[in-house]
Amino acid sequence: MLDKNGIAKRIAQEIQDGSYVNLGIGIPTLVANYIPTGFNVVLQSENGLLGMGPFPLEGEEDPDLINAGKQTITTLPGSAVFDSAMSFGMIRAQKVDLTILGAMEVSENGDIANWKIPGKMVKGMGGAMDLVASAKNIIVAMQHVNKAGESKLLTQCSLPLTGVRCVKKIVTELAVLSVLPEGGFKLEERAPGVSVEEIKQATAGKLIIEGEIPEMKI
Amino acid sequence: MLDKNGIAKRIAQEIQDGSYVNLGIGIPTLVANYIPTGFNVVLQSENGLLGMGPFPLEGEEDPDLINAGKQTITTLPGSAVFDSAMSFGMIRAQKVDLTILGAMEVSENGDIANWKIPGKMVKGMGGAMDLVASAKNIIVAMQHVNKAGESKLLTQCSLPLTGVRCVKKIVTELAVLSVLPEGGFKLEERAPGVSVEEIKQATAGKLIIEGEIPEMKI
Amino acid sequence: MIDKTVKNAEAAVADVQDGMTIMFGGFGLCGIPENCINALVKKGVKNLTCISNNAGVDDFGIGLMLHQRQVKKMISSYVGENAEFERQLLSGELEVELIPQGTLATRCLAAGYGMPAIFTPAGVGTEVAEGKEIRNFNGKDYLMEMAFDADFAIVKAWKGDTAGNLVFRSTSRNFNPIMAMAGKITIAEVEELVEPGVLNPDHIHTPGIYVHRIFQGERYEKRIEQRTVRTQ
Amino acid sequence: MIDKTVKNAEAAVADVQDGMTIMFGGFGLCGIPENCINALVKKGVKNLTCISNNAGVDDFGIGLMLHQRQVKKMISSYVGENAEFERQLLSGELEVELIPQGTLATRCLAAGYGMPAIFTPAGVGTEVAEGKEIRNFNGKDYLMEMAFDADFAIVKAWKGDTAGNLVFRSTSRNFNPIMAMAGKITIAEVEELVEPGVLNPDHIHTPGIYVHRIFQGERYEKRIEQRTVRTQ
Repeated sequence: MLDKNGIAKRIAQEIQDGSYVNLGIGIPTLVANYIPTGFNVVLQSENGLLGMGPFPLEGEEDPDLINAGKQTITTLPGSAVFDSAMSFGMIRAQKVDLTILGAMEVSENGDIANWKIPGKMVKGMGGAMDLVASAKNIIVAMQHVNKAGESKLLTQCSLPLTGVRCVKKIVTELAVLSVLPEGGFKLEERAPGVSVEEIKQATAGKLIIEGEIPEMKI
Repeated sequence: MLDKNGIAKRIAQEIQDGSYVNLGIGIPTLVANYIPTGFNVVLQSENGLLGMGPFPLEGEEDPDLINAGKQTITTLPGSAVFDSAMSFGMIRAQKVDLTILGAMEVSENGDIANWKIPGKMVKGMGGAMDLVASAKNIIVAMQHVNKAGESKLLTQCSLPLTGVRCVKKIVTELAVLSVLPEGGFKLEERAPGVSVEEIKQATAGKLIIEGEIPEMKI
Repeated sequence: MIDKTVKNAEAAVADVQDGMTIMFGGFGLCGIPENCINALVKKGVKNLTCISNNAGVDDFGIGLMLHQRQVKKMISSYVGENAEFERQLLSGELEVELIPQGTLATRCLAAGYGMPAIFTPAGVGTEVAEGKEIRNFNGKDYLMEMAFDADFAIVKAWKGDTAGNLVFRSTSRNFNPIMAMAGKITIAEVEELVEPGVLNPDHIHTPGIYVHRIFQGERYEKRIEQRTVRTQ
Repeated sequence: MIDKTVKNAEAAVADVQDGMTIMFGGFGLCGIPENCINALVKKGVKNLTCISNNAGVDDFGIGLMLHQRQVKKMISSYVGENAEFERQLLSGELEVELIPQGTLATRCLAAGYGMPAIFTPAGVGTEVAEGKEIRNFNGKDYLMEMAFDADFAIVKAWKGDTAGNLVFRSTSRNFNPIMAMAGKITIAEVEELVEPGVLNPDHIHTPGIYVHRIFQGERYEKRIEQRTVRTQ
């Protein structure tokens, strides 16, 4: 079973050299730590920055320089700043190659719910609806089951949707799964020490298992 | 009767202090020479400049700095440069207070034709259709009659239109006329030495003459 | 050039009326018009509709106006980090319209560029699409979203000149330039107000034609919401 | 950063094919991609559809491609100052679509911002409106105009870095940044190519994500179309 950093590590393997990537808040943010050395990957922060650098050193924080999670960050040589309309313009025009974000639920046809729980205080969707509606490739980083032990990989989402038919791949503490165009979660890899049976147990939506399922290499 | 500079001079009286103005090619360009000293008027050039300055001195021409007529120009302290989308964005959003342009024909309901003569080589409308469709206030600078002696102030335009119901005022070598919301050219002023009768003769569209028509002061 | 300077924040917001719609630049607490917000709090105008990506925190930014119950409705993409906000929302005192961040940004752009509506795929198939026109282009569905119509836009820039030209610094740019274009009346507060000619025309983010009032703000706090550092 | 550099204009346009649609930045002869136009003339690709505000002059700019009969169709707002152009147009060899300049610009913006269509009042009530959807918003009619779909966008910037970030100089900016955003593949030629970090992130007009290939051009002629001077 993977911890949060393990999930981030596995997702980092999906990132291609020479690509532009938008990382959501939470586990996706950790992915930045595991991008292979030597890879030229440019991180887009939807509040208006391409080329997000690491957090600043103590004392070097700049209140005018934050990421979409409102954290203090730095720029890199070659960074560019732009306004919010251009930021979402480039997202909408599919110039960003990969979006990695968290989810509360994903359905077997690729729908995603990650912004609202009826009856609870709703903070808002931020840029998530724009990102999922436009990204060429979307990977979801999440726990396989919620705190109540219920599967988050469902036939249909029960929560209000963020986007429809958009998720391409899911990485959880148990497995890597791809969402098939015709519907269904195709089991691609097991987390170290996790059995196919455990993944079956934790997946409520249609799970497709073909042949031997390899263990992840992380 | 006015010459071209006279028309430009009379139009310059219409310009308000503190306004943003777009000047078309031809007579409108001359208007810049007659803006009252002390007036703060900012000229917009639709190729992407606010704060167009005078032509450069010999030897100071900059090929990267031209106006919409492709003439070399200068900037002024406080000028701003922008791309063509923003330029027409500010025109469309009616941030430009006044547009002054030439015309081949104007109709009594404010339609304007100034870009195409069927059967002749058509060079294009440039930014004219955008300007007339959006400007808050449009003044036309033109000759009252064409080279064949035919009136250019018509009941209906015979040439392909540039825009509909948009012209507010016309200044010709003979007169100043406003276009009434309900239709009709209302004669406001006569050019020096020009009689109402001469203006009547030269106007094919509905001409409205109320009371004594004063002579222009220029 | 046309001189757009006003004396201070109080003068800039003097004619803001109860019930108006106001855009506020900024993302989180980054690049917010601190001086004007404080002046609006002091002025006490009420029943405002605020268009702002976020709603500040309890004791800073738009949170200060919420605290005074000056806000009738928030139009935002994300409104966390604010307990008073939550209380007013749950009690029904405050109305909130949550819209996708890119839709928020593009509805500003549309207003500034004189486009009555734009098309975006954000929100298709979700509750955001309810009651909106859906249109298919090249096999993909888009929502038609309308340009904003705000009485005032209030933005914060790094530098500005008396002609209203604005330059923003780093990611404090965010919504500021597009809101500056979108207001019927646009107020800009700047950290440094300079004479025309000081700013390079090629570096200006917001041309002065979009700005109606400008002043040099004072005592910028520039609070950091999530101070995050690395150790070496 | 991702290195976008290619060796020269020939390498940049190597895969441009007959029949493609290409955008060219520039207004008149100001800010045109001289090196790439020359390379396309040398390459001899044919049946091109060119989206460009103007069509150059007889012996410079796109006029060089017209002279070689490489252009099937021009999409422009103004095409004067070109005798060969006129001859080909009148003889039916060349197809021309004239569209309002603001519509041209905004259809570029739409492509770069992923908006399938935009609304503009330009051309309502004229022959430009023929066959187009007209829609009324708040009592005013607008035409729905579609985003451009270009195989290549070829632009000229003043400075650029190897990550593809571009900075334009004065009014040679014009259509360049919006076309840079709009191409499926965008080629930028620059007067000066620098390393990442040299350009101030706040001064970049076109972020590198929009640029696929960049090179430092040579022997810029920068011809002036209407040299106009004042005497004192």
